[in-house]
Amino acid sequence: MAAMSMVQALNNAMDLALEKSPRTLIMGEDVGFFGGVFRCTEGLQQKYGAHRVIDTPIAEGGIVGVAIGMGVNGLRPIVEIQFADYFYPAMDQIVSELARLRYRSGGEFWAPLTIRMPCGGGIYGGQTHSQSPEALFAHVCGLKTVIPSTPYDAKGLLLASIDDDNPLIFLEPKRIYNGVFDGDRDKAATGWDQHPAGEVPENYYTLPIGKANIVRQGNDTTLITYGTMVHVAAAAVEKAGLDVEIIDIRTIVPLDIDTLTGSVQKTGRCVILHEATRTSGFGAEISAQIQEQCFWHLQAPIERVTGWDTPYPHLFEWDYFPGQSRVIQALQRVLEAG
Amino acid sequence: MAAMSMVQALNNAMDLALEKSPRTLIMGEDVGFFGGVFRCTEGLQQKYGAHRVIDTPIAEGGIVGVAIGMGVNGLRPIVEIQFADYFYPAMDQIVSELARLRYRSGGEFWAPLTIRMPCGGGIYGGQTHSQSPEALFAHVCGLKTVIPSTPYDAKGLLLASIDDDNPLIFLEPKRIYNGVFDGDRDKAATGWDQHPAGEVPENYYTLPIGKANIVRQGNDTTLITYGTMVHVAAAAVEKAGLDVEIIDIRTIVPLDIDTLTGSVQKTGRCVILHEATRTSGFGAEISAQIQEQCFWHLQAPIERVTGWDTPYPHLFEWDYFPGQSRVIQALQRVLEAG
Amino acid sequence: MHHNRPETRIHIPQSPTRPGDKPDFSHIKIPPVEAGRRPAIDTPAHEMDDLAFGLVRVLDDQHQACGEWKPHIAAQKLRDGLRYMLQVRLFDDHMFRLQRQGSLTFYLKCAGEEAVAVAAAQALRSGDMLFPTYRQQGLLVARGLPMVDMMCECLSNTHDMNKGRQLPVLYSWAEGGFFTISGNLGTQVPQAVGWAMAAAYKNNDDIAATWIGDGSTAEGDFHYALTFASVYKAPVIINVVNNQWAISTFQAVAGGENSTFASRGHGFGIPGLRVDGNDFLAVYAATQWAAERARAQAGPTVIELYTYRAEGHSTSDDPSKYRPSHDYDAWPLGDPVERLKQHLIGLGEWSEAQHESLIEKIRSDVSAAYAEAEQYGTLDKGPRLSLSTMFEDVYKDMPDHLQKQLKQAQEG
Amino acid sequence: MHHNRPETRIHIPQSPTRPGDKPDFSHIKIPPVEAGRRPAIDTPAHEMDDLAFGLVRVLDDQHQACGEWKPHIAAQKLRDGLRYMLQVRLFDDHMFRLQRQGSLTFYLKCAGEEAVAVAAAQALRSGDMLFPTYRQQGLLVARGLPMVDMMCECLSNTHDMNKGRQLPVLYSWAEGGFFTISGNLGTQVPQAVGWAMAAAYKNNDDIAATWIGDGSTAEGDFHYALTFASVYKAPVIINVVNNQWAISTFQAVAGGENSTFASRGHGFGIPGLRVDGNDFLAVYAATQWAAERARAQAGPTVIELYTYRAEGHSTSDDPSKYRPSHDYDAWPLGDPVERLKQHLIGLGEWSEAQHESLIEKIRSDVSAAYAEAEQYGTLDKGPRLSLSTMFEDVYKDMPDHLQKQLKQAQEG
Ligand SMILES: Cc1ncc(C[n+]2csc(CCOP(=O)(O)OP(=O)(O)O)c2C)c(N)n1
Ligand SMILES: Cc1ncc(C[n+]2csc(CCOP(=O)(O)OP(=O)(O)O)c2C)c(N)n1
Ligand SMILES: [Mg+2]
Ligand SMILES: [Mg+2]
Repeated sequence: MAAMSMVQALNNAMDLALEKSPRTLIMGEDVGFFGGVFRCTEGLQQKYGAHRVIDTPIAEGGIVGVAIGMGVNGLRPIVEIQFADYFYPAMDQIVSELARLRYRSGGEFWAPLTIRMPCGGGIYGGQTHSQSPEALFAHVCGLKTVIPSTPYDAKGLLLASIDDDNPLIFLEPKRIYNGVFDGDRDKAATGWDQHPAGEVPENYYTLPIGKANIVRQGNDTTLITYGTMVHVAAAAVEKAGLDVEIIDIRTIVPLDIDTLTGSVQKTGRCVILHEATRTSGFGAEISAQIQEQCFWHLQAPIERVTGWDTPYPHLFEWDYFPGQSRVIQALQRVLEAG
Repeated sequence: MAAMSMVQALNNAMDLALEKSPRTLIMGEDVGFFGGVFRCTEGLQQKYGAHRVIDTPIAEGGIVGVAIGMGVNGLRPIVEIQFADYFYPAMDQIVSELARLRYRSGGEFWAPLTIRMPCGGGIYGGQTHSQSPEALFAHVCGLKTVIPSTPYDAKGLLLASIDDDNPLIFLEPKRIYNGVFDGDRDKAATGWDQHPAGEVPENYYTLPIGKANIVRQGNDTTLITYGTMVHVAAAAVEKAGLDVEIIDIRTIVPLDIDTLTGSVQKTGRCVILHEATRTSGFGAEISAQIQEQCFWHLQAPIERVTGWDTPYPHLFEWDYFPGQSRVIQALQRVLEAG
Repeated sequence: MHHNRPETRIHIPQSPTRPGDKPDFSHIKIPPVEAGRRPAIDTPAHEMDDLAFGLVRVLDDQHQACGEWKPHIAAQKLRDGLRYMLQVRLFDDHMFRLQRQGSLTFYLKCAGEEAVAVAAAQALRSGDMLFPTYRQQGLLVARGLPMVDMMCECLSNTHDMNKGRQLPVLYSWAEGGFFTISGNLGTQVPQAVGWAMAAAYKNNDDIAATWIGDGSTAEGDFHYALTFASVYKAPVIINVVNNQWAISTFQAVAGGENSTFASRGHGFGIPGLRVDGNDFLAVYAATQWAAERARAQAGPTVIELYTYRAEGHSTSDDPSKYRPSHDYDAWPLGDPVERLKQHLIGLGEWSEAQHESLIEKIRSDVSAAYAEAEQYGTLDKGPRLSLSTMFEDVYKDMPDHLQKQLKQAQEG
Repeated sequence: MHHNRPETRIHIPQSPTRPGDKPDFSHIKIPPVEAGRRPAIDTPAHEMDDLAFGLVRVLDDQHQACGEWKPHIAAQKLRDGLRYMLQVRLFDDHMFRLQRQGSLTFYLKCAGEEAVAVAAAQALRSGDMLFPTYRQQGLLVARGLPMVDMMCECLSNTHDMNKGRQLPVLYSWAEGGFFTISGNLGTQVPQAVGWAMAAAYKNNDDIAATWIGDGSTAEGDFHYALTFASVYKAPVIINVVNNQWAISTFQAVAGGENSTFASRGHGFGIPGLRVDGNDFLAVYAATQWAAERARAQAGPTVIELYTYRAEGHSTSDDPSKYRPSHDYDAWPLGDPVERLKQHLIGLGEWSEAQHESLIEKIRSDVSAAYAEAEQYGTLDKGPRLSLSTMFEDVYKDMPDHLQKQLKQAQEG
C-alpha cells in the first residue's frame, strides 16, 4: 500500500497495464514526452517507448478513429482526451463507430478502447474546461461509462476498464485529481494521503464495472451521486448531521440500479446530485428509474441537485457548482416533505 | 387552405421564408438542384437561385461551421442535415459554438441557424437512417429543439424557428413526411389529405415555440409524446377505448412543463412515449420533472414506452418500434396500478 | 430571375450538363498512355507531385497494354479479374431487380466501377486489411465470399453475417479481411490508418487499404486520415473513388474543380496517383506500386480512381432528375469490363464465345445462390433470427438492463 | 530498453532537441530575401506551389527592406506597428506577472509572435472580419481596443465584454470586427469561411481573415475550411501560425515533417505563402497580397507564419519539461520587435532613445490601465456582476426554466 493521489493511482494503473501486455498502448495530446497536461502519464513514455505512449496530433476525431483501427488489429489503446470538453469532434467516431462496431458486424469486429477524459469544474477553467458530459454517453448504447471518486477506485476501475472488451468512457473528476475537495472552496485543500481511499495497493487489482458503492450507510434518505460530488455529499451530510445513505454509483452505464432501489426502498426518500447541467442530465435517468421501481416506497418527491442549465461560467463558478448548502437544503426539503 | 403533406408544408414554409427575406438561405447536401433526398427543398433553387439554395460538400461539421459564420455576418441559414444520424460530425460546432456564442461573447455574437434533420425509424433504414437524437440536444443549453407531428404544425413551427434569433434544431419525423402513420404497418398508409392537420393555410403563419398541444382531451391518464408517436398514441388510445389525454409536446426545449403538469394533476397518471432509446432518452427528463412537480397527485408510477437500448435493427424494426400494443399495455398497467 | 435574387458575387459550382442536355465530357483531358511515368517507390513525395495531375493508364485505345505502368500479370489472373467483374455486375443487376420487385428494402450497384475494387483486391495480399465503403462489393467477390453470403446479408436472414442489423450491402467479413461497412461516410479512413499503424507497431508487413467516395472526402475523417498517415508514415493506401457524383451533386461540389482528389495529400507530403479507374491494368499497377511503397515503409499513398457512376446512386435515387440520361455511354474512359475483355481477346486469351458462356454460367450461379439464400429466410418470410439477436452484441455480454428489455420484448 | 518494448516499425516523430540539449535549428533553411518571387494575384494557384516551400522575406540580415515583396508602407505606419507590438509585449509581461501573483486565474502570452497579428491587422481594412485564436491579442491592440477593456475581460469584472463567462484572454469585440475566441481549437476557421461567403453573397468586398495554430490544423475544422473556401472561392485568408509547438508537442507531431503548413491547401487548389512571421514587413506584404486576391474574387489563400513560441504555452505550462531552455535566443529568424526597431532606426525614422521612452510610456499606461480595471472589480474583490448574468444570454430571452433556476440561485 502507498499513499497516492488520483493522478498517481491512474499513472500506476497505466504503468501496470503497459507492463502486463505489449498490446496495450496510450495515445493522446501531450501524453508522451511531457506526460500529459495533468501528469497522468508522466514517465511512461520514458519507460515503455515513444511507440507505446504516443503523442498525437490535435484531432480528437482522428485519435479515436485511428485507435479504433488499432483496436480492430488487436491492440488495446488507452486514449486520453485532454479535457472532456473536447470530445465533441470525436462524437461521430465514438457513437457511430466505436459503440456500434460489434453490433453492426454481427459480433465480428470490435475495438476495446478505454477513453479517458478529465471532467468537471471547480478549477476556474471556464466553460470549456469544466464540462461533465456523462449523460451524452449514457444515451449511446454500446458504451460503458465509468467515473471514480477516489484514487483506490480510480486504479481498480481503470484496470478493469482496460481489461474490458467493450468500449469504455472513463471520466476523471479533475477537481479531485490531486486532493479531496468537499465543495468548501474556502477550506485548505486536503491531500489524498489524509483520505482512507488514498491508500492504494501497488499491485494489480480491479474493481467491478457496474457496481455502485455505498459510501455511507443511513436510514432517512438516499443521496445518489458520483465523482467529485461524492465528497461534497459526504461533507454536507456530516455538516447537517443527518442520517443519510450516500451511494457513489461509480458506473453510469450499466447502472447498478438494484443497489439504488434497495436503498430507496429502505429510506423512502431520494436526492440525486451531479455537477452536469440539469435538463436531460444523468440525474433524470436515475430519477425516472427509481420512480418507476420504488414508486410505492417513496415518501417524498425525488429531488435533483445539479449544475444550472447554463454553460459553466468563469466568474460564477461557485454559484454554478452545486455545493454543500444546496445539498443540505434539498435533503432537508425531502426529509420534511410528506 | 390546401391539402399538404409534411414535405409540402415544409417546402412551402421555406419558400415563404426565402421570399420574405433575401438574408435567408438554405444549405445542405443535395438540397439544391435536386431538391433534397426527401424533396423538401424541391423547386426552391430553380426559383431563388443557386446561391440561395446551396448544394454543399458532404461535411456536416463544415456546413454548420460555415453557416455559423454566415449567421454572424447577418444571414439566416436554414441547414439541412440529410439524416439526423449524420449530425455527429457537426456536434462540436453545434455544442461548443452555435449553442454558446451568445453566452460566451456577452451577447455580442450569435447565429440564428435553423438546423433541420429527418429523424426516426419505420422506413427500414437500419441503424444509420432511423435515429432520434433529441435527448442529446436537450442536454445542450442554448439550443432550442422542435419536433412537429403534422403538416400544419411543421409549417408554423418551421417559420417560427427561422424567425427565432436562437439556434434551433428542427427534427422532422420522416415516417410521417408523406402520410400519417399510426404504427400499424399492415394498414395501408393514409395520405395527409385525410387528416385535418393536413389542411395547411398557404399564407405565412407561425406557431409558438415552447407550447405543447393537447391533441386529445381525457381524464384517466396523461400520455405525453411527440413526432410520429403522436399518431401511434392516438390510434392506441382509440383502439383501447380509454379516456386518455394525449399531449404532443412539440418543443423539446424549452419544454412546456406547465401544460404537462396541469394534465397530470388532473389525471394522476402518466405514460411517456418516444422512439429514441430508453436510457437517458428525453422521456427520463419529462418523467423526472413530472415526478418532482406532481408527486402528490400521482396515483401510479410514471411509465416510459420507448425504443430499446439497442441500435435500430433492420430486421427487427417492428419489434424495436414502440407500437400500439406496447402503448396500450403501458396505459393499462398505469390505469390498474394503485 | 426572381426579384428576391440579389446581386451576388459568391461562386457556386455547377455541373456542366443537366437533364435534357447532351452529355459532354469535353472538359476531361486524357493524356496518352506513354505520358505516364512510374517513379521508383522511394522517390521523395514532392518529386512526384505531377502524378496527381496526370492519369495512370495502361490500356491504350486499341486495348493493348503499354507504357511504364504496364504490370506483370498472368493471363489467368486477368481472366479471374474479368470473371469477378462480370459476377459483380450480374449480381448487382439481379439484386437491383429484386429490390424493384419488393424483395429487398434497398440495393446499391457499382456499375462502371467494378475494376476499382476487383483489380485492387487482386494486387493486394490476403493478409492486407480492407476498409471499404459501400460501393466495393468487388472486393468481396475477388476475395471469394460466396454470393449466397452476400445475399443473406441483403435479406437480413438467418445466415446474415450481420445478424439482421444492417441495411443491405453494408457487408462485413472478418475472415476475408473486409471491415464492416459503415453507413456514416468517411469513418473507415482513419480506422484504416490505425489498423496500418498497428501492423507497423507489431512489426509485421501487412498493410491496409481503404476506399472513400469523391463526395465523402469533404468529411473531417479524411483529413484525420491524411494527417495521421503522414505523421506516422502508416502503411496504408487511401483510395478516392471519383465517380464524378455524390448522389445528385457533381464532383465540383466536393472540391474537384480547383485541384484533383489525388493531390489532396500533397499538403502532407503524401504522393497521389490519379488513375484511370476503368482500366483494370492501371488500377492493378497503381495499387501494386502503392502497396510496395507501404510495405517498404516508404509511406502512404493516395490513389484517385477516375471513373463514372454509370447508374443511380442507389435504389432510392432517380438520376434523371439531375443529370443527362445515357451519359455513361459518352464517358470517355469506357467500361472496365468491356475494356478488359477486349484486351484479353487481343492477347488471344479470351473469346466472345467464352464470354457469352461465362455470362450464362454466372447468371445461373446468381439465380441458384438466390434460391439458396431465400431458404435461409427473407425479411418477412421463412426462417427468422431469434428476437434475442436484437439485444446481443450491443455489449460483449448482455447487461442486466438489456436482459430485462429482451424479456419485455419477448412478452410482446 | 524495457523488456516489454517490442521490435516495431512504426514511425514516431521526435523533436530534434529536448531539455538539456543545446538549442539546434540547423534543420531550418532560410532562403535569401531576393529568392522570394511575388506573382500577380491572378496567377493560377498551381503555378504558385513553390511559394509554399519558400519563405516570404522583406528584411534582410541588415534589417533593410528589399526584394519583390517589399511593401509600400509609410514610416508612421511602421512606427505604429512597432508601438502596437511593444504594447502587446509589455501588456503580456504585466498580466503574466499578475497571474503569478494570484491576481488572475490564467494568462497566455504571444511573446515572439507579435508581428503575426499586428502587421496583419495593419494590412487589412477595418471592415474585414477577424476570426482569431487565443494568441493574436495583437489584433485587438492594432485595432485600438483600450488595454483596460482587455484587462477587464481577464478579470471577469463588471466591465468585461464577456460578462464574466470566459477564461482570461478569450476576448470578443464585435465593434472592432474581432470574433469571440473559442476555447475549442479550430472551430473559427470554417466560421471565417462562412463569414466571407456571406460577404460575397451580399455582394460586398469585405473579406475575412482567420488564425489557427500549427497544432490545431489537425482538427477536421481546418479541412472543412479548406474545402468550402475552395469550392465557393471564399474571400478569406487562412493564417496558420506555425510557432513550432503545440503545448509540448513539436510541429512534426502536427504533420510538419513531410510538408509545410502553407502547402496544406494545395490539394484544393488554394495557394500557400510561407512567410517569415518575425519579419513585420513580410507579414504585412503577404497579408496585403492575399487580401487583394480575396477582394478581387481570385480566391482564398493559406499563409503559414513561420515563427517561434518564445515562452511557455500559458501560465499552466512548464516548457522546461520538454524543450531546451533559452531556445528562443537561438531562433534563427530573430525577434519581430527588435527587427522592426532596427529597420526603423536604419531608415532614420526611429532611435534608441525614442524606443526607451516609448517603453516607459507604455509601461506606465499598462499600470494605469490595470489600476482602472481593478476598480471595476476582480474575480473576488470589488464590484461584481449581478448573479443574473449567469443565466442571461443562454438564449436571447430567458425561458421559464432558467428564470426559475435564477430564482433558486438567488435564494442560495
Ligand atoms: C456522414 C454522412 N453524411 C451523409 C450521408 C448520406 N449519403 C449517403 S451516400 C452519399 C453520397 C456519397 O457520395 P460519394 O462519397 O461520392 O460516394 P458514391 O456514392 O459516389 O460512391 C450521401 C451524402 C451519410 N451516409 N453519412
Ligand atoms: C478541441 C481542442 N482540443 C484540445 C485542446 C487543448 N489545447 C489547448 S491549446 C493546445 C495546443 C494548440 O497548439 P497550436 O495550435 O500549435 O497553437 P499554439 O498554442 O502554439 O499557439 C491544446 C492541445 C483544445 N483547447 N481544444
Ligand atoms: Mg461519388
Ligand atoms: Mg503552435
